[in-house]
Amino acid sequence: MEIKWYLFLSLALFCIGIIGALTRRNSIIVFMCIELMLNSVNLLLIAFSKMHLAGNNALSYTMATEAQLFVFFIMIVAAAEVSVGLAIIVLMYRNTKSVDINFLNRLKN
Amino acid sequence: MLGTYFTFPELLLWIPLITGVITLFLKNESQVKRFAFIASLLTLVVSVISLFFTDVAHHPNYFYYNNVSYLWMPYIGSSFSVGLDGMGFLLTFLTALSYPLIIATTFKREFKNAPAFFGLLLLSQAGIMGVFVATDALVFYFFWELALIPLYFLCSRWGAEKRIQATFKFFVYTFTGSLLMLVGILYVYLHTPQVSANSIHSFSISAFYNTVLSYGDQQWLFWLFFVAFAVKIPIWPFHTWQPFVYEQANYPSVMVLSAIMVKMGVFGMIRWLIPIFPEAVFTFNHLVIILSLIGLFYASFIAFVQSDLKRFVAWSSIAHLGLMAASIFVVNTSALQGVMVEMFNHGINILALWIVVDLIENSTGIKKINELGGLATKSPWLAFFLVIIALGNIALPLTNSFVSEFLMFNGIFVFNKWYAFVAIISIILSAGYMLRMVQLVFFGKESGAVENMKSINCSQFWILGILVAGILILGIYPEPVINLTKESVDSILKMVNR
Amino acid sequence: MNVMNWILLIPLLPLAGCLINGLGRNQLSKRTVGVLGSLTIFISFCLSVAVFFETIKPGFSTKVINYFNFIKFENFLVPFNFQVDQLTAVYLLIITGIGFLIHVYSTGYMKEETNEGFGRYFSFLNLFVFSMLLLVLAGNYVIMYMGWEGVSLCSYLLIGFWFKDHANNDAAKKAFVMNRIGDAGFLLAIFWLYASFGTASYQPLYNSENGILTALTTLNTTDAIGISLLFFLGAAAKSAQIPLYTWLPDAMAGPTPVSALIHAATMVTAGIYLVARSNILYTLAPFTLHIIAIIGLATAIFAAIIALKQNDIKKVLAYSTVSQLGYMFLGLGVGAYSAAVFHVMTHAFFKGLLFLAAGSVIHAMSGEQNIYKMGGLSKKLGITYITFFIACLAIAGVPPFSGFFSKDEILSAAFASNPVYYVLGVAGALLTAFYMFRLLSLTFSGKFRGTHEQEHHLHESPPVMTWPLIILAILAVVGGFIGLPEVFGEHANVLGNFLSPIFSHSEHLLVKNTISHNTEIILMSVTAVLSIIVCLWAFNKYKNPSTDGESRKGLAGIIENKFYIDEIYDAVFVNPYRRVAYFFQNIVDVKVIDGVVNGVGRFVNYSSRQMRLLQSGLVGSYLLLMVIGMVILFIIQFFFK
Amino acid sequence: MEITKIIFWFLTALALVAAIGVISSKNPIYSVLWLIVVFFAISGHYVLMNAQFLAIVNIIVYAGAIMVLFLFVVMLMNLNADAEPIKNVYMKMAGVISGLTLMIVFVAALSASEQHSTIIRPGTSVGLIENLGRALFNKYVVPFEISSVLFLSAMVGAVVIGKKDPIKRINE
Amino acid sequence: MNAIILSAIWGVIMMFGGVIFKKRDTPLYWAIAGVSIILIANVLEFFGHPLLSFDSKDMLHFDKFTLHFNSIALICTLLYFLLSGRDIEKIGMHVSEYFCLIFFVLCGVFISSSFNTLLLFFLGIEIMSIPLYILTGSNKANLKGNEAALKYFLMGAFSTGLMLMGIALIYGGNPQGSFYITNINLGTGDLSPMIAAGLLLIVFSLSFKVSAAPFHFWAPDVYDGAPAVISSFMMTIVKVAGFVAFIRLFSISFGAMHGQWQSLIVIITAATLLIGNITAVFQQSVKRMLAYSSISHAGFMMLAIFALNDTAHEAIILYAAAYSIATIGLFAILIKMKDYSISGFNGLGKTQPLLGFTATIFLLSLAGIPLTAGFTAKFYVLMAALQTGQDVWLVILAVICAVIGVVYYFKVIQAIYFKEPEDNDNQNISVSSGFKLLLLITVGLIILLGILPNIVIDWLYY
Repeated sequence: MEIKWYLFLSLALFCIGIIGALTRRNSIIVFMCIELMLNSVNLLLIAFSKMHLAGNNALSYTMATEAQLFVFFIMIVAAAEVSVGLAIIVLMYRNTKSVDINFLNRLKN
Repeated sequence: MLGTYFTFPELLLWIPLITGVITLFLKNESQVKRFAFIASLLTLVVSVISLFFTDVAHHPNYFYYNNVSYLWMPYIGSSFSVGLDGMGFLLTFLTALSYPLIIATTFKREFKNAPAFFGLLLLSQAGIMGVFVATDALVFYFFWELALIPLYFLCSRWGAEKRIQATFKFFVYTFTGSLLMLVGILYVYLHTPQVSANSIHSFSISAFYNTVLSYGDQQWLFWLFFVAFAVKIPIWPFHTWQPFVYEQANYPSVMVLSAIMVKMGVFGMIRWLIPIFPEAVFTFNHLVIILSLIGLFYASFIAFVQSDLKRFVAWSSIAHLGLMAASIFVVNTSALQGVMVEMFNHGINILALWIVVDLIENSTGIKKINELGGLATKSPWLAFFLVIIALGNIALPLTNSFVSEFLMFNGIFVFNKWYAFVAIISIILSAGYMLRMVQLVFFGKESGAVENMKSINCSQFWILGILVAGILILGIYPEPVINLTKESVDSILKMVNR
Repeated sequence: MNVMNWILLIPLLPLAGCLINGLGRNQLSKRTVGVLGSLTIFISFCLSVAVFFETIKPGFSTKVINYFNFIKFENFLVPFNFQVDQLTAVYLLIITGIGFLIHVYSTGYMKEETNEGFGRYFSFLNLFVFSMLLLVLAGNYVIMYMGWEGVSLCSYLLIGFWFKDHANNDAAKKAFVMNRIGDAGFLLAIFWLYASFGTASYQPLYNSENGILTALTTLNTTDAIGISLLFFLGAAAKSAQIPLYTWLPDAMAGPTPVSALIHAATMVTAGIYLVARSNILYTLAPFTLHIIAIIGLATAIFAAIIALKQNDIKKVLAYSTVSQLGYMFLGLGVGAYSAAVFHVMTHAFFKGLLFLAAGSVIHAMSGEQNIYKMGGLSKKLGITYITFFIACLAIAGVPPFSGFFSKDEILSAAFASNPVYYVLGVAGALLTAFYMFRLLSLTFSGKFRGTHEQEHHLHESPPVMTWPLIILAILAVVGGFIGLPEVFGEHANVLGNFLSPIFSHSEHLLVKNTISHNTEIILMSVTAVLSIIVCLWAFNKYKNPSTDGESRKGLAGIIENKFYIDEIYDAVFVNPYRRVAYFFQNIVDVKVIDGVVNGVGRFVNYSSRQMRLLQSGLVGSYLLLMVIGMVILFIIQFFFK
Repeated sequence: MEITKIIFWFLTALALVAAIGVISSKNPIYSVLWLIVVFFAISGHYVLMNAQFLAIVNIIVYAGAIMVLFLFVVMLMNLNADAEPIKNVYMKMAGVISGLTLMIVFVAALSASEQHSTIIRPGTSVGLIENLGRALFNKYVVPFEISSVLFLSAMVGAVVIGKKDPIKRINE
Repeated sequence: MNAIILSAIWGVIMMFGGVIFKKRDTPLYWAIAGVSIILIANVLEFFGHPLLSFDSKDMLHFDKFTLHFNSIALICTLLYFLLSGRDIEKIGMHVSEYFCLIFFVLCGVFISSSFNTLLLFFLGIEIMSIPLYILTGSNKANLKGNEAALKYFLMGAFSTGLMLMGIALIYGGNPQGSFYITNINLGTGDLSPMIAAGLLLIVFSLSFKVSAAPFHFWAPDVYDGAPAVISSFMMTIVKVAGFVAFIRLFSISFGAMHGQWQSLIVIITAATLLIGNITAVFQQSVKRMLAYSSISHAGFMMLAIFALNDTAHEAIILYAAAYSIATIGLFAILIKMKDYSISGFNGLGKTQPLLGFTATIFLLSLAGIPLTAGFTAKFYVLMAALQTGQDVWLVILAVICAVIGVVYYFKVIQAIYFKEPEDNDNQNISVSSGFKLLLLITVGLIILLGILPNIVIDWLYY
């Protein structure tokens, strides 16, 4: 496949994620949209990794490996973020019985 | 020898600075006043002594008593360098002379939190001294601000009802100007030629003078510097803070502001603006002169109908400074010489005027011109002094201002007849408003409000006496001041006409 | 012992008197003050006489004495120097002589004052003499300017001497400010001199080798016209010429001796001194001379007309002074410089006398100044009446009194220049004769019209006051003989010959239409006869007027109200000035400039309040704004490069 | 058409549809499920590109662990479609429009890229666990260790947040 | 390297401390000790004597700038612990854990200042952020804290997404195919669209981290909502670390193509300066005002990014020190106040002269008045920006914004000195003499830096 399709696919996913984050009020869904964005990045990185493999030599192997490991680290971070994020959302739910991002609106102006 | 270990500019700086800090920690009010007075006297003594070491032309070693430079920020080419030249001697002397008098006027007054008051007053003296002695742009800027901060606190803390608002306006005005100047200083700095091995550029004044700036750059840099000085002076239309602050602030601060602080602006223009941007000066001088003349008339007009005594003095000061500003920008010997002399003269005249106004307001509690009247019968000596001071202010011959205004008008005339024709009308207007004030406040029947007015006491007599003597002596024999500043004028003109 | 070495004492003595009297006014007794004040002037007078005798020695040349450099830097020099020549000597005599008499007179006149006021008065008076002496002794225009402003100051202080009454203060202020208009011109002229010739000292300016005579070879150059006009502006203000004369009548608010000294004899003639001093300059600018002549003549007639209907004894004299000053300027304008100086001198005698006598009258009338409230005073005030009468004859131009000769010299010069000047001048002189004798008649003849109390109080003044009158009266009678016209002999004009070195350069330049002796005699007799007729007519007409004065309708009313000039000035200058000032204060400063400044502040506050609303507290809108920002920045980066 | 292309387009369509499903489902549970579908589609892509290790990790970590956590939380809170209030429709429109604009801008900007027609080359051993593991514990040991800090802080954080606090404090 | 390892280790120690320490104030002493040890180790490393060494495969790179910044960050943290340590204890139950998280944040700070690959850059930023999400919400009962944490978390995660997309695009656009920042081939001529897009996205995400407009929206709310003592830390050390990461990444990787993206920074800088300063004017709460002021300071530091020359590095270091010290000091005082609104400060100069005085100096420093560190910092920033020789208007805008800054800082000063004290509890504030001494030392530091900025800058050339 040509790389551009992967590029466009992941951009599309990324932007869908953004749109979701912009349009939804349920904080869990917003958070999921952000996860979607991260995943689109992962996809793109893998695609680029494969693209850089074109040289098919030791250097391009290293190049490709780097991206795949980067994706691995992104997943690590995403996992850590999810645990913290969900903890925060649960905390808020405990206090307010709501997960609406606009429900708490004391800090403004 | 004194100069071997400490140079005069350093002494002039450190004495008020250190004593100012010490004053902050004193407790007893009368002790504080005495200490502050003695400290300011000490500065005055140093300043007077320094006046004997001005003749660098004949005694080259005097140069080393008056100039010193320490490495400060070597990588950016800034040194803590201070020095005195003719103009510096004159203005430091004015500063040193004013402070003891100002502090002396406060002896009978009560101040809340006196240590802070007098400490800040001395600190402001240090800042002002620093401005006058700095020979490094960064040092100059530092002291420029250091002079402002104590006065901000002084004027905001002690004064009339709206003082906070007024002082804040003043502060924002001047701070805007000085920050713009900072940009200008930096820009010029980045174009200075290399002076020392440590850094590519330098902040020293000589480097600034030697900077070659393109005409285009000069044109906008000029305004950055100009605004800073114009606000301080103040040149129309940057003046609106002044009457407000003068009206609201306490007297000692106002005296410092009007007698010395405004000279910082004039000084800055002469030392930092004109020699650095000569081409821009010759491009914009007509514009600036016209602004100054507008200010001169504008202020004269308003002073004529002013009802508040303090505002009145403010407007009269703006009028005088308008003339000074116009004279600076005609850039010729006569005008600049006139400005030099006028800086000193205006200093003592306005100081004396404020002292009189202070006395009046403190005895009667009134500062509305219309409500006063007949003070001359209550206090003939005060009237006597005031008349001489007023005459000094309207530049009557045999008073000091005559000499300086004569030179300034002459300079303007040489530059352009028509400006002189317009400017000279101000002497008519100044007579009009000054005499109106004298008449309404001192002459006529005694109004009931001035019941409590007493004849002035001994210390007030001496304070005013010294100033009035100065007014008269310099009116008859201005040579010392002219001789002191001649060299400065020459060197500036050389720089401008290079 | 050369008197020239002592010349500095002439002004310094009055200054010393001023300082002692002023500073010690609460300690010294009135007697001491009076003696001290008069004595200093007297010594100055003696020195002046000595100086005068020095100047009449043959071979005397102008003497310049340098004291110190007032201002000096680079090539700009204002020396503090004195110059003594014939003109100075004449003026010195007038100032110190009349000054002394008036000081003596004042000791009597001001007796009622408090100790403090008395001291202050003499201090000011001495200061005035000092300033006036400085003015005439000065060796350059800057020093002259010092004296010039000094006399303004003293005039200000003395007019407002009774400062409790704001009317006096207003008059004083008006005098000072109007004089300042002239001062401005004076200063500009000095600057112009410096700009064009590099100096303002008489010696380098007016010598024949390298002065302005060599610098300006053609007449009517811009420099000459400009400088001379500006100087004339100064002179016009000081000498109360149209349009700057209105301060002088108001100046009568001061004590009467002050009016005599300052506003009749000396200060107001400083303008004539200035023009005479700068005669070369004026000769080089005939254009200016024409203007001077016209203004002088106009003033002479205009003031005389106003004087016709004035009822205040001092006001009449004041307008008369203005009118006489106009004559002097007419003389200057037609190039008769020495005639003008001659008239200054005789005018000093008779006008000083008139004022002092008027003072004596007012003194006797306990402050009453309205002549319709007087009448018949000749019986009670014998000496005053006689001296007043002599002065009237002198001023009216009745031969052989001094005024006749001096006025005649001016008029004949005017005839030579332009017969129209002469006709108008004579008309003015007749007006003078009329109003003076109207005054005399109303005051001294007929019945007393005042209150009983005043009548009871009427008395002749004490000797300290009458003696100066007598001396001045003698001078008014004989003063004219030092300036007899050429008709009476080759060297009859002593004063003219004496002053001729001063005006010699001008004489060379001026194109003189000399008139024949016959014509001159005819002219003289015509004026003399006409004057006498008018005098008699006026004297009789006003012998028994109604107490409340004449009708105030029509032209007479306008004249009585001085043509409403003061009101016009108020409407044209003062009120608009005030209105503009209020406009500046209340509209421009508060609304416009401060409005802009505060507007910036308000704008920041307003934007702060508005921008705060962006911070809605909603995560969704934050994200949205971020994305919009991103889009914009992307577009800028990629599509607007 | 090759089989890989068909699979590619299928997975792409699946991913996009599922992604739209995520953001448009009223019920959070459906959203979670749609997201899992997206993850599977993406994993499919990984497999297509011979990144088998990551494909597996993606399934295990994301779809397996993370999404279960999500699901658990959603269930715990007992959220349903009505729980979410209607968002301002203008805000929604603005969100959609600006998101789409962003996408258009992205695509417009990146379509000029020279790499965009590069064929990606599957079929190597790069994506296998052996290769990645060697790199991870060799060259990438520092980031690997550092990520432990991340996990520790997340753990501590979750504990701090999650633990019941006996003292109630209201001020601040 | 030492700083990273030791701070991670110390974080773990503090983590276990939660179980071990019985007294509430023990963790503070341990934390102070820990910071001191890390500081010493870092200084030793600076002079070339590392305690531990570890082969990072060139993924981390330590130079003078990095180590110097680390020292400054550590000194600021030490000051922070000393001044506000007691207040950290008051946040809630888990004292030791809070310190633990702070140490982890520090670890992230050090990584952010020394990364050499985009991977560690990403990890560093994340390690800085994730504990902060927790700390923001650490006061669990406080709804404002909850709200702040949620906002911060959601937007932070969003910006992480942006950053990752940027990194991916740069990786894709880089023919070298490497994450090493020294190894990014920008080509010649115009940037390739992929790199440019990636660069932009990284700029956005970093702008988010340093709260530059238009990505600043989280900042006021989060700084306001978080416990004051945490805001103090976030506003200073963390934000400054963001800038260090910013300048490090951009000067090493993209410095060569500076002109291509400079105009972008100009826009962001101008917007940040304006929004930060203008919005702060109207604030009534000092805490929130300081939050906006931190945005404005971000604007000033953005000027250094705009300049991106040697002076800019000096400027960032100096600004980091000056801004952090003043803000930490001011927050230390603010936390003592009962009332965070400006009127809460009324008459502080009378009731608590020392607090009033020191607060005034801190405010003056923040306002950039000469003789305080704030001035020298601004001075260097402006100088750096002017050295580029272009966009002088931006510098002028900056100084005008500095004037606006004066408006709101001086409101507080006016309250302290010129307003009469109200019947608030300011009289009852009890501060230990040790605290006072520390405040004075802080003030001394500020004035020292204001007079002799060289003592900080010279180390860069040591």
